[in-house]
Amino acid sequence: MNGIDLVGPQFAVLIAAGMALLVDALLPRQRRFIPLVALAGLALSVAWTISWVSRDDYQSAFGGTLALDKYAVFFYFVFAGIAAAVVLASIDWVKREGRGEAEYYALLLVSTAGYMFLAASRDLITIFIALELSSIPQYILAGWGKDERSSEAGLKYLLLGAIASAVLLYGMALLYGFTRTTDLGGIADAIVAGGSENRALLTLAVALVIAGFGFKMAVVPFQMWVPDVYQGAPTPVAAYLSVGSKGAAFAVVTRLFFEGLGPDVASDDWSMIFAVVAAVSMTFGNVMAIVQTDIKRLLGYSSIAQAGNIMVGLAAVSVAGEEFVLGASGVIFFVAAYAFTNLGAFIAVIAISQRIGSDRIGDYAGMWKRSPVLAGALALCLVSLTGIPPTAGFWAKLYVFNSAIRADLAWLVIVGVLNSLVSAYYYLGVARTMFVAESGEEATFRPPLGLSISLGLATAGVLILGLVPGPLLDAAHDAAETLALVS
Amino acid sequence: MDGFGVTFAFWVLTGVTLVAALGVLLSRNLLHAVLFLILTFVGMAGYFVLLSADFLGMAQVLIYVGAIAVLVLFAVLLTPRAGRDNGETRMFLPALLLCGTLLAVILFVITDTNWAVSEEPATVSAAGLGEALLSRWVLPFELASVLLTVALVGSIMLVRSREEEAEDPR
Amino acid sequence: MPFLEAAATQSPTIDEWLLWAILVSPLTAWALIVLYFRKIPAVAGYLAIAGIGISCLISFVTLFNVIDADGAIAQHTHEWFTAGDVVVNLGVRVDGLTAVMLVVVTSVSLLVQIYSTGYMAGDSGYGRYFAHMCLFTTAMLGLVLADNLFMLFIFWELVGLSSYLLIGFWFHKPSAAAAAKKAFIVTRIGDLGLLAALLLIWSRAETFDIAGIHHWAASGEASDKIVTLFALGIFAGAAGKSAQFPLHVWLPDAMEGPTPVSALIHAATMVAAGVYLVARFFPVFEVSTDAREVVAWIGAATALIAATIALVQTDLKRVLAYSTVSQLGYMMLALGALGYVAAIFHLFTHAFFKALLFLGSGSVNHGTNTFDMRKMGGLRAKMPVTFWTFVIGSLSLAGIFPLAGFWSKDEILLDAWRYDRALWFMAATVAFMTAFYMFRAIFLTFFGEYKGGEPVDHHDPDNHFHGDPAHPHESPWPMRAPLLILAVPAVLAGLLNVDHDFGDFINHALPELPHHEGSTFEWGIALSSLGLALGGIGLAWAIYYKRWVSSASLRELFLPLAGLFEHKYFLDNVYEDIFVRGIFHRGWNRLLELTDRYVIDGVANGSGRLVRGVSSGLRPIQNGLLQTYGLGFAAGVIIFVLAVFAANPL
Amino acid sequence: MTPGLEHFLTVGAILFCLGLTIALSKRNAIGVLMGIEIMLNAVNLTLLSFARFGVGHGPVAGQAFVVFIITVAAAEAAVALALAVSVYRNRDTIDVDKLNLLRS
Amino acid sequence: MELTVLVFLPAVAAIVVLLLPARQEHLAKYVALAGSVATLALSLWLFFTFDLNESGYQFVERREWVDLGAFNLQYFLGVDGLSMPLVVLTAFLTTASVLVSFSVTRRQRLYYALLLILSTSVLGVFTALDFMLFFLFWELELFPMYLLISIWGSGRKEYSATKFVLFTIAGSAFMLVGILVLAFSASTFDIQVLGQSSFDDTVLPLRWVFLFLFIGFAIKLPIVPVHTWLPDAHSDAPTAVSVMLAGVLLKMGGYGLIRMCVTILPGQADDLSAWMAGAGAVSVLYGAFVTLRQTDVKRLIAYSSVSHMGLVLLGVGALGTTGMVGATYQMVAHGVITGLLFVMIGLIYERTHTREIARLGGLARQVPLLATGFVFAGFGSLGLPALAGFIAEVMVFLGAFEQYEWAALMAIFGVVLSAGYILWMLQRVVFGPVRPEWNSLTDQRHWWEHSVVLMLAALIILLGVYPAILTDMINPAIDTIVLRVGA
Repeated sequence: MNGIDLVGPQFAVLIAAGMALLVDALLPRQRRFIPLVALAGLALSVAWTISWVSRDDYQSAFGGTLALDKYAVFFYFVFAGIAAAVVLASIDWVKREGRGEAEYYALLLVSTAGYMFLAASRDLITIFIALELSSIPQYILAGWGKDERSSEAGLKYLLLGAIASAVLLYGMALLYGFTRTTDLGGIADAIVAGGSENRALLTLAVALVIAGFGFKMAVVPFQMWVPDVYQGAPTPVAAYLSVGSKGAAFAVVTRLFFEGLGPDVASDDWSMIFAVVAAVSMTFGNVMAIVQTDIKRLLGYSSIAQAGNIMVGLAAVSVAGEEFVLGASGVIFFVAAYAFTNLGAFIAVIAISQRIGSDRIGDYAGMWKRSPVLAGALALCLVSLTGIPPTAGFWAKLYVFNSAIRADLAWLVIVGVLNSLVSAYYYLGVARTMFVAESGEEATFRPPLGLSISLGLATAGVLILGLVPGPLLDAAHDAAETLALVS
Repeated sequence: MDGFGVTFAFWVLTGVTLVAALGVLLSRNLLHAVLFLILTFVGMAGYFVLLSADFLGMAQVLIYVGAIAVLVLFAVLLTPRAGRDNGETRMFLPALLLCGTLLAVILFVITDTNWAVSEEPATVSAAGLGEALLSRWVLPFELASVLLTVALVGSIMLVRSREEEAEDPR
Repeated sequence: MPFLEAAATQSPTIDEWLLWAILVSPLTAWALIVLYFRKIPAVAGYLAIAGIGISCLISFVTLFNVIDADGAIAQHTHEWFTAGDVVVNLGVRVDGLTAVMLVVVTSVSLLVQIYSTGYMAGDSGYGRYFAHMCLFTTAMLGLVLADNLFMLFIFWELVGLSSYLLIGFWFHKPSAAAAAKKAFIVTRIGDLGLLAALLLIWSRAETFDIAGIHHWAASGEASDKIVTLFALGIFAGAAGKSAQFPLHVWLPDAMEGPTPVSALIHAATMVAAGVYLVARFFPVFEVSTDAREVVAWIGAATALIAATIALVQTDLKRVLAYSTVSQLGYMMLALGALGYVAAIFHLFTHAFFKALLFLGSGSVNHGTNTFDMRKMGGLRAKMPVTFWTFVIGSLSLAGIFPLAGFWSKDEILLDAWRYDRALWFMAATVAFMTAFYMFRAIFLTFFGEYKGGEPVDHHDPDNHFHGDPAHPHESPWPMRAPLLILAVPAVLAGLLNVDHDFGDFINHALPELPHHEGSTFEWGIALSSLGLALGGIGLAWAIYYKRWVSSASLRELFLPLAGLFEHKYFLDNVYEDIFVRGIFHRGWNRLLELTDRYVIDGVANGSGRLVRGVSSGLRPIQNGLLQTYGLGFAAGVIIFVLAVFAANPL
Repeated sequence: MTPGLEHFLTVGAILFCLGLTIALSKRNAIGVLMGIEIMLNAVNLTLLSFARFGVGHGPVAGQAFVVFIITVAAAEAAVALALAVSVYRNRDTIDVDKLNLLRS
Repeated sequence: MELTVLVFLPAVAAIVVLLLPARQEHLAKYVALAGSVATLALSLWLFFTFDLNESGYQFVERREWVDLGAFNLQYFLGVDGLSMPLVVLTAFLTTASVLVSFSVTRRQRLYYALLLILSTSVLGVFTALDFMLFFLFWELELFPMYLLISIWGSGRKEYSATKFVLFTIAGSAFMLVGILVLAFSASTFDIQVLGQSSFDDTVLPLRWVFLFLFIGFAIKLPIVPVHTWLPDAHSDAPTAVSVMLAGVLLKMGGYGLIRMCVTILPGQADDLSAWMAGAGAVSVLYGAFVTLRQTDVKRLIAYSSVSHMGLVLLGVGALGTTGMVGATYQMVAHGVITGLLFVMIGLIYERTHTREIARLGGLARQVPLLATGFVFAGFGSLGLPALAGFIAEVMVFLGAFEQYEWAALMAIFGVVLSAGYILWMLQRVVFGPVRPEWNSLTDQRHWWEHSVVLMLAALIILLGVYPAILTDMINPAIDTIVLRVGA
């Protein structure tokens, strides 16, 4: 394996970003192919990752700062998929918006590469850079729209994100101070060597780090930016944020806890904290979502709640012993399932709002008649978000709850399932508006091709995962196991 | 680390930096605040030197004072109608209280911790740092450049005026 | 199951299929009518008559067969289904009691069907009427034939159903619909006891078999308390069907049904089913003195109460209805007083003369379009057959020698005398009143001047009255013939037990012969009762025929009492106004309904509203201001750190 | 008194919290950004303190970290200012307490 | 293989219905009818080939589905004497509801598709032998029900539909916790294995686990005080949905009680049996009392269902063979009887467009056959002998009396009360003088109305006079369960 091979998937994505800019600059007439370039890059990335898998070649590289294990590979697929879907979903919007197309896709791809690095990083510095590599394009993209809401969202997102970064960095600095190394493995060794000394420092450091990532995960109490940014940002970007940055943050935190802190730290203090955070996040997100009238804002709150659900897996991870593989695999399976589901929902929202020019839920009335496919797909995704079979969301919830039960967190599961109840109320509310309410507007429409394809893929994923969750669960399980083996 | 000079320098720097930072907090004029900020950065560079990170001290002056502060100034100038006001929101007092609490917690942790301090001050030469950046952290190093590029590209796109966009042949 | 084996002494004297045929025959008629001939009156009527006729025929065959076997028991049992531990059988049991009941039921039913072809002619529900009648007959026969309590209960309920359908036959009349409902519900209240007894007997004896239960009671295996409870449960069921106080209130209302129905169901058969039931389980009552006391006193009270109410009724059919209640009380009294034979014998005779009386009243109605005696009078000449048969029935009921009623009533009085003088005194009072109110009715109806009847309302689409109420005339032959036929047993049936033939015959239905002496004739009792009856007739003659005393002034004299009687002791008011409407509908049920709506559902909806409220309440937090968000973030960090410190003290 | 690790850390902590206070209380978006920059500087100070007083091979890591933080800070500042300008064009203000189109 | 075909036959029919072109929409009903009749035929074939001497599961199908060691799901179908009658009942009532839906004119394709999917989910519940598969089917029923009520319903249909879903989800939420805990303890979701294992308190005390499962089933059954969704759902649902709801959906609760609660946790069932019996008896009485106050025919029947389903709980709570056989019988009997009642109300409603008791009256004169059917069903409902309900009621009473005399004695008062409300309703709706507004009603009937009424009536009589057809089947299954309780 040579150097390029080690970062091949990311490299392909970055090259595609560069190509996009190049095409824009050199072949302005061929601009319409830019999305295809992006997709090609992503395809290449996936192909590359597959070649790893087929070679069964997993290793750690760059002096141990990058772990090319099944865990990372799993997320490579997830992020590449997310990016591809968002690219497809963006085509029409970007064209209409008229701001640099190439730059848009380039930013998107760079951010995706950042996610990929995040999933694989085993060094605080690499983690930090990868995080910023993924975040800064997001800030820009959030402000990409020309309306005032978009720039407001971008600025808010950036300033708050920067504060979060600073807090994260302070935590990392303290962690570094505690262990004098930035290598996750080294940190783990140092913690083990240090025994129970200086627990306060470690706690503070970890708390700050978690807070920093908590911002990206969008868990309470670091969630406040979420609804505003989702509402203000261009919808394709919001879709991207909702699944990408959350997934990446969970990916890195899970790895951090496994490889950097080890089960000792985790099980002692953090299981309960994560559990409480999970419970509060779900509850807050769901309760707040109930009174929302803007679909994007509703999805924002729902994503807070979903973050809480994923967090349940994290709480279970924190428990030492054989069971924690379940928790970790729960987290990553959830991220994947959530990616399909939420993307599907957002893509449907993009398609609908492009047509009706509104994000108000009330304007979705009669959607069943106007576009049965869109309404059906959105409803399916909402059902999946609620966690009702036969959808991906059901298995995801089931799986993390299962791991929580095994981690002796029955109360958390009860909170979780009660939250599903609350969430059903507003998710069904949207479905009801589309299917039951009547509207004066009757004209039917079809979504454009790119949206159709990505929507088709997302909903197919939701359904297929709902019916045959086995393979992906297996993969998630394997991926989590490699984490465990490393530690 | 010993010697009066070091101690003196430390306290002077501390005085200057904290006062400057306070100045940023308290000054009502945005331009003044920028100046205080620059002073803070300079103080910070002093600390770096004091901490045997000469190269980083240089970099600090170069990048923060030379680039970031200027950038901020530009921004201030680019937004003329936004005023020069650097006042506080109503959230000042709560913010102060919160941050005070946070400080208390951090200070408690700092004093509570039994720091393992090496006898010999560790020094890192600029060459050593460069080597590290090009070996172990070569990947982040490369990514940082990508990051800067992207930030530039993105920023340019964001600030392009509508007229520019209209002129754009696309 | 030890009891079942003990009961396996069968004397196969009659083919089993014949016994089942008794049941199947009217059932087939029912099914045919319902499925095919609902709309074809002629066929429906004759089909019913044929079905019941066949039953009647076989019943007589059975009777003679059992007589040949000297009242021995024949039982044929088949497993119906098993549910868990419970094995439920279907079987027929024939003994003296059964045979007598079969004959009574089928013969009266047959006559009533014949009568009905005349009485119901032209009614739009003619087919339906006969279908219901067949169903009723089937159910009643099933009840009689059943060899176990479970099966008995099933037919018991079916009898209730057919009674409901027949009372409510003219469903468009609100009063009929209400009466039907009332009858069903009130009897069902009694059935609760029967159901409880059913549960009790299974849990204690693991059998439903009648013979098994007899043995269980006699074996002394169960405590007195259990036996008493079981007996009381049985009696509760009986009290519902047989209209015993305080569940008698449905029977008078049941007169809303067509008169032949009243004759068959609410005089001769169904209401006697309660008496039959207690008799069927008589061995149990023999064991339990307490239960028997209850039966006796309830019976006596019923007899007295109903008789007093009958004194003041103005509706001919209601006089008969209360009379029926009263006579049923008599029978119960007899059972309680160990007069098993007397009770069944009275049931037997009563079935004939009461059916006769009801049919007679129907005949009167056929002529006058009313049952209100104040609108009748002088019908003696216009409807001679009706008049004479009615008089015969009344004499028999009043207990005038040597008519059937005299013998059976006399036996009851004798048993009461032997058992408890107070009971005898009550019974004797009732005997006096019975004679009085029956002849009051006769004098009002058939003597004096005709007062014109009830004019026909030609606008009522449901009125099928033919002829002219102003000029009543004798009923057609299909109606007259049953009257004449029934008059025969009303006169002669009493002679059957003069030599205790009847008693011996039905005594064999019991596992062992009664411990007490059978009833014998006693001149003192006989003469005194005869005297009382004659006195009653005389008084009625004096008041309503000779009018020596005006009935109005008599009423003045006994005003509070008369008022009480006229208002039926206010029982209906207590039940309906206070219990049903007041305590339940407006009180308890409403309370629960409101609880349901505002408390239970309120909690559900309230929690939804609460969540929404919290949601709205929390909205200001997300005020869109960066500083707020930043503060929230910072606060989160601090809470986080402090929480970890708190969770894991340093 | 010779400044030790704790001293530097304390200064770092104070600066961090000051920066946070600024970031949380300034009305002007650029003011907020300045607070953030101070926070990042405080982090740098902390990292370098650890590097300076470090053991083992750690010191290089601390300094390398600072290099990256400085870089990222620059990039963040650039983007932030671009966004601020963008907001300014739309709204004629960059007062963050007026940026509340998106709420509840 | 038979069971798979049986379960998914309606779903296949649903897909066919959905694929019909819009112009052929009128064919939807015939396709649906064909599908449901085929299902019925298959279920009857299974019913009559069922080996009565075999107490275990029959027609078993078992495939690995998800195999992750600790998280092991199977596709495992089978029926025993407990579920077989319910399967037939479901197929039967599906056919009936398709028939009564023939008068539906709005959005027929979606309507029939949803109805058929509902059928699949219920069949799945009754045949699934993997607890997770069971749960999957259990949840699957939500969405079709929701849409069926909220689109084709009347009155406050959206409120009712939402209420239905939320209550069910609340119950299944608790159930899920229970399932997960059980699966954790036994390392499998296999009901057969769970039904033979013994458990210890693990993450939750077993009593809680039992209660959680119980809550899920009790809400579905429904038991006072978690019953309030039922009257609302019923009164606002279209006829066919009411038929399905009362006829089979409620039975899922009773089935679950026996199959899961009692079989898997017999010890806890034994501990709490007095409470169950008491709750059952209270439900019987409470339901009956509240029924007496209802002014809407459908609400009245709905409350009567609460009362009747209380009997099921009473029978189960007695924990004896008789009681549980009675409970099972009651489920079937109530299914057909209440099914018929709702059919009749539906037919009446179609003609009069009101369900207000006060506005109806004298219908026996105008529509004698409908009235006859109504009266017949009413008598079935009040437990008249020779009709299906009687056997069930008496068996429940017998079973309960052996165990808890007080509970049985309480419950038998329901017999009088049911006579009260049914007869009172009949008196006001069917009997009495004709109200002038109904003078124009005619007794015209369609063939489908005829056939559905005759079908159900015949079944009611058959079950009333030949109970052995079911009891012979139910007995062995219940015997094995009771043996386990006794052990």
